[in-house]
Amino acid sequence: MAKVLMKGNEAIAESAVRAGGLLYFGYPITPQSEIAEYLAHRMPEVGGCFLQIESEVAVANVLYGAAGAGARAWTSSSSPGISLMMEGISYIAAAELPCVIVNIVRCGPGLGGILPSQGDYFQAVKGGGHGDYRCLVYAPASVQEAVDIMPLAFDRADRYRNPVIVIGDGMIGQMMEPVEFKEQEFPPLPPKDWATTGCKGRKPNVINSLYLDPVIEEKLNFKLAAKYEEMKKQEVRFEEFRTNCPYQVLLVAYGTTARVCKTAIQRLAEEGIEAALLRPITLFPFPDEKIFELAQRAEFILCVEMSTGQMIEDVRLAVGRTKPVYFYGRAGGMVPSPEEVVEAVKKHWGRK
Amino acid sequence: MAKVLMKGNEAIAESAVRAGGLLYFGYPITPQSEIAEYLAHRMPEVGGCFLQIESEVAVANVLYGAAGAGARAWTSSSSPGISLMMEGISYIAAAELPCVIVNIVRCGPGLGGILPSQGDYFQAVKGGGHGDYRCLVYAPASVQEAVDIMPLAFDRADRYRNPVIVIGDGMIGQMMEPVEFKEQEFPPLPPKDWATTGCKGRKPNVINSLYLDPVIEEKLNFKLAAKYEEMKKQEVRFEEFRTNCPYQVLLVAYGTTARVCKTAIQRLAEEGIEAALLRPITLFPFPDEKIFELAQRAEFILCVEMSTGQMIEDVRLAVGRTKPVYFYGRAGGMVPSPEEVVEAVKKHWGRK
Amino acid sequence: MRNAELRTGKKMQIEIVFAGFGGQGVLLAGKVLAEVGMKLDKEVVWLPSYGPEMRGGTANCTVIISDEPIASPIIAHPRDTVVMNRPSLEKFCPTQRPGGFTIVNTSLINIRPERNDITVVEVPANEIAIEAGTGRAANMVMLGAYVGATKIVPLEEVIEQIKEEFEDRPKVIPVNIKCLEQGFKIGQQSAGSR
Amino acid sequence: MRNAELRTGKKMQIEIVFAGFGGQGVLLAGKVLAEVGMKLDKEVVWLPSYGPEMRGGTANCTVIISDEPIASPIIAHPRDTVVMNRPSLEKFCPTQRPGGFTIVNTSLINIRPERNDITVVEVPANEIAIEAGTGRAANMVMLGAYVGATKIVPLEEVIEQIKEEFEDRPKVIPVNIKCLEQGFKIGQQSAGSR
Amino acid sequence: MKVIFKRPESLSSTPTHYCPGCTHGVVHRLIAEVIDELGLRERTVGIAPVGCSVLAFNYFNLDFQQAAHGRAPAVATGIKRARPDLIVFTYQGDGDLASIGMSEIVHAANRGEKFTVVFINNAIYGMTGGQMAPTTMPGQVTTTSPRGRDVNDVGYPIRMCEILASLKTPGFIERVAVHTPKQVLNARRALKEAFTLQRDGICFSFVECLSICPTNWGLSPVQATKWLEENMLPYYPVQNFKRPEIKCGMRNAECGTQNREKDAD
Amino acid sequence: MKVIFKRPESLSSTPTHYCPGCTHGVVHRLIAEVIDELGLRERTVGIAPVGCSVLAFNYFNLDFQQAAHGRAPAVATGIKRARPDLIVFTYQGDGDLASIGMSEIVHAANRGEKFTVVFINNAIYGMTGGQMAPTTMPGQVTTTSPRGRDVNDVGYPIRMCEILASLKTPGFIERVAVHTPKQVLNARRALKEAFTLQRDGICFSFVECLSICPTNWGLSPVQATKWLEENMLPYYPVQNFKRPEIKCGMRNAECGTQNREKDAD
Amino acid sequence: MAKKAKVTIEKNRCKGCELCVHFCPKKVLAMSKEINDKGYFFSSVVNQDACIACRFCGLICPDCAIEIAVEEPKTTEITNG
Amino acid sequence: MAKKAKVTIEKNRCKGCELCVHFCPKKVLAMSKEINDKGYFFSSVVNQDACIACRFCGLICPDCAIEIAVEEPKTTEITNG
Ligand SMILES: Cc1ncc(C[n+]2csc(CCOP(=O)(O)OP(=O)(O)O)c2C)c(N)n1
Ligand SMILES: Cc1ncc(C[n+]2csc(CCOP(=O)(O)OP(=O)(O)O)c2C)c(N)n1
Ligand code: SF4
Ligand code: SF4
Ligand code: SF4
Ligand code: SF4
Ligand code: SF4
Ligand code: SF4
Ligand SMILES: [Mg+2]
Ligand SMILES: [Mg+2]
Repeated sequence: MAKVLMKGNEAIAESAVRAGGLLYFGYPITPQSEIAEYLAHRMPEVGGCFLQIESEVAVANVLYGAAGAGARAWTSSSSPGISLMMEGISYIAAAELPCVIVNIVRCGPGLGGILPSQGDYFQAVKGGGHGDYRCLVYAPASVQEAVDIMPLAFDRADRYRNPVIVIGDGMIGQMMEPVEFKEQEFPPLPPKDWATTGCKGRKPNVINSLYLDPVIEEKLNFKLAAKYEEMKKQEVRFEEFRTNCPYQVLLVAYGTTARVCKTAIQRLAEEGIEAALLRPITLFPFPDEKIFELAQRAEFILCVEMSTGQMIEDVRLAVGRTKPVYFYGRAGGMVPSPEEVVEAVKKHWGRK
Repeated sequence: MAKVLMKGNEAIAESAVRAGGLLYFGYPITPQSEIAEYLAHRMPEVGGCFLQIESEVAVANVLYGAAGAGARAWTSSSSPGISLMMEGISYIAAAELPCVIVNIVRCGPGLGGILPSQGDYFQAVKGGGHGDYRCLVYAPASVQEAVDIMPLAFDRADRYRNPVIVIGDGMIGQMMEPVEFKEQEFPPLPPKDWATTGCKGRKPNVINSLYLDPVIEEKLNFKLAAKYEEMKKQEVRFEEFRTNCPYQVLLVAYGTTARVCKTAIQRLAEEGIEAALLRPITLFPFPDEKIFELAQRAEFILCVEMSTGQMIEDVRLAVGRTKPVYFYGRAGGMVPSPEEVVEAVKKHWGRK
Repeated sequence: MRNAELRTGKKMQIEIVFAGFGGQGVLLAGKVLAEVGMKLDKEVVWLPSYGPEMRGGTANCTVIISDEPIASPIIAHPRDTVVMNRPSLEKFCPTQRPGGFTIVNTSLINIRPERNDITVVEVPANEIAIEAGTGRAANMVMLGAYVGATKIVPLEEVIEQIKEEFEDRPKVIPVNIKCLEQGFKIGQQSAGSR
Repeated sequence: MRNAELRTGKKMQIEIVFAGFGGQGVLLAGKVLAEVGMKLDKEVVWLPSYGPEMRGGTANCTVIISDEPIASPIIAHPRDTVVMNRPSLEKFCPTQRPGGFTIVNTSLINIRPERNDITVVEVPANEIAIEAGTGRAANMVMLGAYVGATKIVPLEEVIEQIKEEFEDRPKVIPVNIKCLEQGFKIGQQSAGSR
Repeated sequence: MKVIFKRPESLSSTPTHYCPGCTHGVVHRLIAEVIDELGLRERTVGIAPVGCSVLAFNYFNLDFQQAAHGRAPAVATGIKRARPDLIVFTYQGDGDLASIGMSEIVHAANRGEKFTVVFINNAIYGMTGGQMAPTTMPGQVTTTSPRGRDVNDVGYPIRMCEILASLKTPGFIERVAVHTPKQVLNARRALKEAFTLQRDGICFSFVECLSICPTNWGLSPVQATKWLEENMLPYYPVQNFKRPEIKCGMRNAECGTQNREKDAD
Repeated sequence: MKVIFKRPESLSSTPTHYCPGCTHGVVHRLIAEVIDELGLRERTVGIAPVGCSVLAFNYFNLDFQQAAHGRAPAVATGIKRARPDLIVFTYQGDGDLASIGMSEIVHAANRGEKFTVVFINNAIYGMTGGQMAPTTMPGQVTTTSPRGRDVNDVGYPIRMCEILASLKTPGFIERVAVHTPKQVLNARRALKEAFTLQRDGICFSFVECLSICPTNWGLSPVQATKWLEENMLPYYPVQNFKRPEIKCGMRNAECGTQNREKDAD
Repeated sequence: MAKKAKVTIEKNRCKGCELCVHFCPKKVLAMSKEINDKGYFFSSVVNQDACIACRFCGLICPDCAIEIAVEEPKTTEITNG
Repeated sequence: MAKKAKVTIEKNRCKGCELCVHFCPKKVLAMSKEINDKGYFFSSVVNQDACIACRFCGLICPDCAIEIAVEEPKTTEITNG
């Protein structure tokens, strides 16, 4: 299939539809409203359901119901809207329901601004809701990668019976890039025999997260913990850039920020500074072992984010105190330029 | 003043009233409803305001308004209710408004159960809402400590113009212990000349978190980041137990779990295993330097939590890879017993 | 000597579960005991069952009295139980540590604990209370019986505490004290008669 | 040679900002250019201004055409600008890099850039479009002028793309192409005449 | 002998945790009877709220989902949109529906979502120990209105039927009571009408059940039924507020007015 | 010459970012005029919503708070409970108030919070680019109802005045329009009545203003005023829905009916 | 009305709320003096013959502790009622 | 009605929405052919004498671009109107 020039938000929506994500519930918010607008017109064509819901609080719970009834349900929003879903996402994780949540991040905290940011890393990765739960988190760096990740997100959501978050900054959602929709194959999924579809010929199914008996509740907590450990074993994804040649500096960045870092690495090479990049594609599970391994070959690590420093904690966790880990961040909708990253590297380069 | 036997929830409420926390807005939830019930009867006596609000989502925004008008406003809730406040708390932090939020944690995720838990550590410490912000987080281990912390929480909230979270598990809220209300002195606070009290004789004041110009929004983000760095310098609090004598094992635990660890340490001593305890009183800022320092004198560290492992990430961050950090956790409302902690220590003791 | 059985070793810690229907006043009985413990400069904790359990109409609380700071307020295996209805006996008796006391309200419980490693004190609390003037004071009969059997605190202190508790309803004080004393006697005897 | 000025050094990357009132079709003009770039196997990115800016009634988009993968799609200093109203000129012209092109819609802009380090092309886009048959095609006049001045892509390709864009409204194709070509001439001339 | 009254099949045999005399049990049974009678058990999904009835899934012999506090109508929307062939009902208390869940119920009703809402109005927060609800009566003492509900400070009790009846979107809106056998019969008739309208895909249906909470009202069950009669009935009129234009009686002889007579005998 | 019409003091001189013809500007001016006239500027706090009017704090010469989407009534409650002496008003769009903010507005109104709500109903989500609002008209095409609002799928437009008027708690509830000079005069009268009732501590007050959104309606401002007249007025009657028993006219000659005449000349 | 009716109360399901006793128009039921396994004073049939099978007791019982049977069957319509 | 009235339009505040022109009962106003600094075709006074000071233009102007003055002052009540 030929490449088409498509806006990130619309490409994500189309990819989801092709992956069978035929129930979409959402509430408008910049910079991702085009997802809903595209689906409002697309869903009827494919016999799917587009429904605008009154609030993000409600959206999370509509997802819970639809997922509990066995559907491939999903939503999209942006930072403040995602915050309103925290109770609902915690319920979804606790009831082990599959769904996909796209967060086209804008800057915060508060109303903040509508420009690109990576300030929701902690919320997505550590679980912004209450209790012990985790979401599987994908962070695409281009419109094409976003398109490729959507089917994967739905598959993993069903496989693990867990909410999956696809996190991209405002640029991923707003920009047009050439994309191609490729068919993807996945191993068959177990039947959703737990779904509430009417108890014809079987015992009633119950979707629930309340366990008053601590012994049973603890079992659930440990079961979930084991599931997240399994994800750490199976689902880690990342991209390496220039790690095959020798380097003194290891950059760690995700999403569009990683693109900036790639250009910066080329510039640095011109100036005789050898740098490499590790780009986490999954933010949870985090590629910590890989980062530790790559870090050992570098003199120092520079973590670049569109935030005042969030992923850097996971990078530090990975590296331990074995190598210095520095940070360069822009915030408020400012996007780090390759020049700035070059300068940041040189600054610490000077130090050593 | 003589000691009185008081329920944690009521003692917290009384202490807040004495600290001038005269505007309380809340929504009932076990295991902390006694706070609201106590205040419903107490506030009118002291000319304060108790108001039951329709939901936790609204509560967070009522706090925003009251704090923005210059009042000492506060609320209390438990895990799912706190999740519903995430957008509001992010706004409060962004608009730099002072308020106190008490979270008497129950087990999650989802509806979970009403028994004690420490599963909301990440949410409180990393900021469960969107964007770059932090709350100052206190974790009392007894009813008396909860009473002592409330005035401090209000003072720091005003001083830093930042939301302060007091986090305790269900036991802190429900149990009765002997308490004493001591007068506390604090240095004078700056006037709240930023509050929206009517623009008589001055330019209008605006409480806001929207900055469409990325340059200005970034300034805010960096200003907030600097504030949190200042907290790290000034506000770290912790308790050391038996760290003055030599030890091979360092336990790290907070809240009631730390009490269990103290008993365990005594048992271990009887069996000739020397252990010490570091109990963080502030979860953010986290006593990482102290923990690193104490860790160097131990053979290994054991982190004990009523969760499947959250604070342990901060402990690992503090210790780096310099010493092994092990974990023992109970969840779902199960409280670790001293015996279990002793066993957990011995298990790893065997290893070495 | 009983203390020898105690979990904390050298120093003494005793945990008691008071349980019954909501409305039988088990929480109050426990609170009175805890208050007395505090005034005797012991470390005390009072922890009620909380949440939906109340919906069954049952209530209970755990009281801990100790010479040393109290670690976990949640007790899996209390030493003693004071049970005022059958569900409570069935629920808590099996959890007790050997060597403990069980005060059974025979007015409402037609079964007995199937254990021989605990001291069982049988008290027709409701009958006694009704005789004394009000069935609502059955909880004081049970408390009295417990104190009589265990000597955990001096009777006088408990009487003082009851006066304090009912300050604002002075006319109910005498009957409550009467019930307490009646229970105390029974507790003393049956504990002695072992 | 202009490429020498380019930020990315060896390889070529050009960034253009199309700006004007909402409704003037600047987003479409930019999209057409990006589509053409894609079909010429260039790396392209099209990024619109988004959010409340629209409320002023103004709109703009950035188009990047490059030989190498495009790093940041947010451009602080574009090489070229195509401005269809005065606020746009005032906002974006000062941000341009030296050596770039500025296409000015003189029909609606009564001032000129105060810079001598950029090539300014003056186009009475609205007049031309109205003459050609519809004022709504002024955006194509501007696009044509830009292509004519910079030669960034072949005119034929743009014509093809316009046919594709208006597939479903075939009757508007001729006038749009006419406008494009008119603009192209002006662009060629004034760029040549330097 | 022929059994004329027994536990319906849609109810499980698990004893409830409800307090003695709590009418949650009565409404549970009525719903189960109606589902049995309409033969819908095998395609029905119930939604339990957060409230005393949070464990309803243990008491019904049906597929169930447990919803976050106040969000049952959102959950029901998700189920019904995913599987329009299913019969979906929410079971919600007054704190759940009228306080924290106000937005969800109003919007679901306004969209005309084709599920049934059973609303238990007992004028109190039962599960959490008797705090004031939006439905608490003026002057009523609760743990968070120790001096009685002050209408000048917190306003008058919210009447959900009246609010929902003000929406233009068609729906079935009725208030019933379950504190006497006669009222119970009428409640059963209304519930049957509501589920029938859903079965026939006609409209959103809402049945408010005035109920008692002896425990938190501090009354015996019998006293509680009197308190409801004297205090709640005058303020919360038991009546139908809205019926869809399409008289469902036409499409289905069992429901509508005819039915009322039938059940009344 | 004597100036009989000019910018009110409570309005700042900052030009707005609103589209040409957007009636947000008109309502801003009316509010400012009323505050000036009642001499309340120095003790008034306004609350900006999330919506096109999110930057209202730049356009008023008053203390302001910017509230989270839909939560302005909660924020206002906090301010008014902390400082009952202040005059507090929220300014909210229809997405903000009638969709995500439904719960907050209903409960604030039901508690009888003594602040004023100015509700801008333009039948669309303006700021985010023209998505369907709960108030969008049947058949109206928006970016999320590309085939026109289907009342069978998403129900009929929500009428907030009608909902709020169904509450028992006393309040002032009125709907006005601002698309013609005459309607603007009536709107001003209603706003003055609302603020006067607040000043006198009498009740909650709510004024819905039917407004135009030329940009997202895809019409010229003049066409838009016609569209409002023809499509919105029939469904959203311009009228007073509720006035407090305590006739404020009695306590204050400026407001109430007398006032209407005055302004009309 | 039914000639002969039989009302059965499942003793251990009863929570002793007394609603059935209160609403029985024929004083067929009364609270017993003993307690059941749950510890409640349960409702019991003390005057079976007076029963008119009006079903009031069953309708009001929150715990489905009551079953009612009659001699001659009625229409199915009423069976589930 | 006022003998003589003066209507002033702040050219660069005007966004050219044409509402004032549309609602002026006396055709006092018209849209100009030039654009202002904002780039809008602004409203201007073309028939001052016809003005009856009805204030319609000012009332409907969303951008406070219009000021109206008359010869003989009216009561303060109306001043702010
Ligand atoms: C988000 C959230 N807030 C609060 C609670 C605590 N809570 C549980 S039930 C309940 C109210 C129940 O009252 P109601 O809905 O009237 O049901 P009832 O118990 O009276 O039947 C509340 C506030 C919760 N579980 N979740
Ligand atoms: C929690 C949250 N959800 C969604 C948004 C995005 N958003 C901003 S304004 C708006 C709607 C504005 O429409 P309306 O309230 O009608 O105001 P108008 O722009 O029409 O004046 C939305 C959905 C947001 N900022 N926050
Ligand atoms: S508390 Fe009230 S509502 Fe809850 S079970 Fe008991 S009686 Fe029923
Ligand atoms: S989009 Fe609509 S509401 Fe927003 S400013 Fe423009 S015209 Fe006004
Ligand atoms: S109504 Fe039912 S529960 Fe109540 S007393 Fe009668 S049989 Fe027992
Ligand atoms: S059926 Fe009627 S008469 Fe017979 S016991 Fe029940 S209530 Fe009494
Ligand atoms: S005041 Fe009246 S007549 Fe004069 S210009 Fe304005 S609208 Fe026209
Ligand atoms: S109404 Fe105001 S903005 Fe509109 S054209 Fe007239 S003067 Fe200009
Ligand atoms: Mg209730
Ligand atoms: Mg709107």
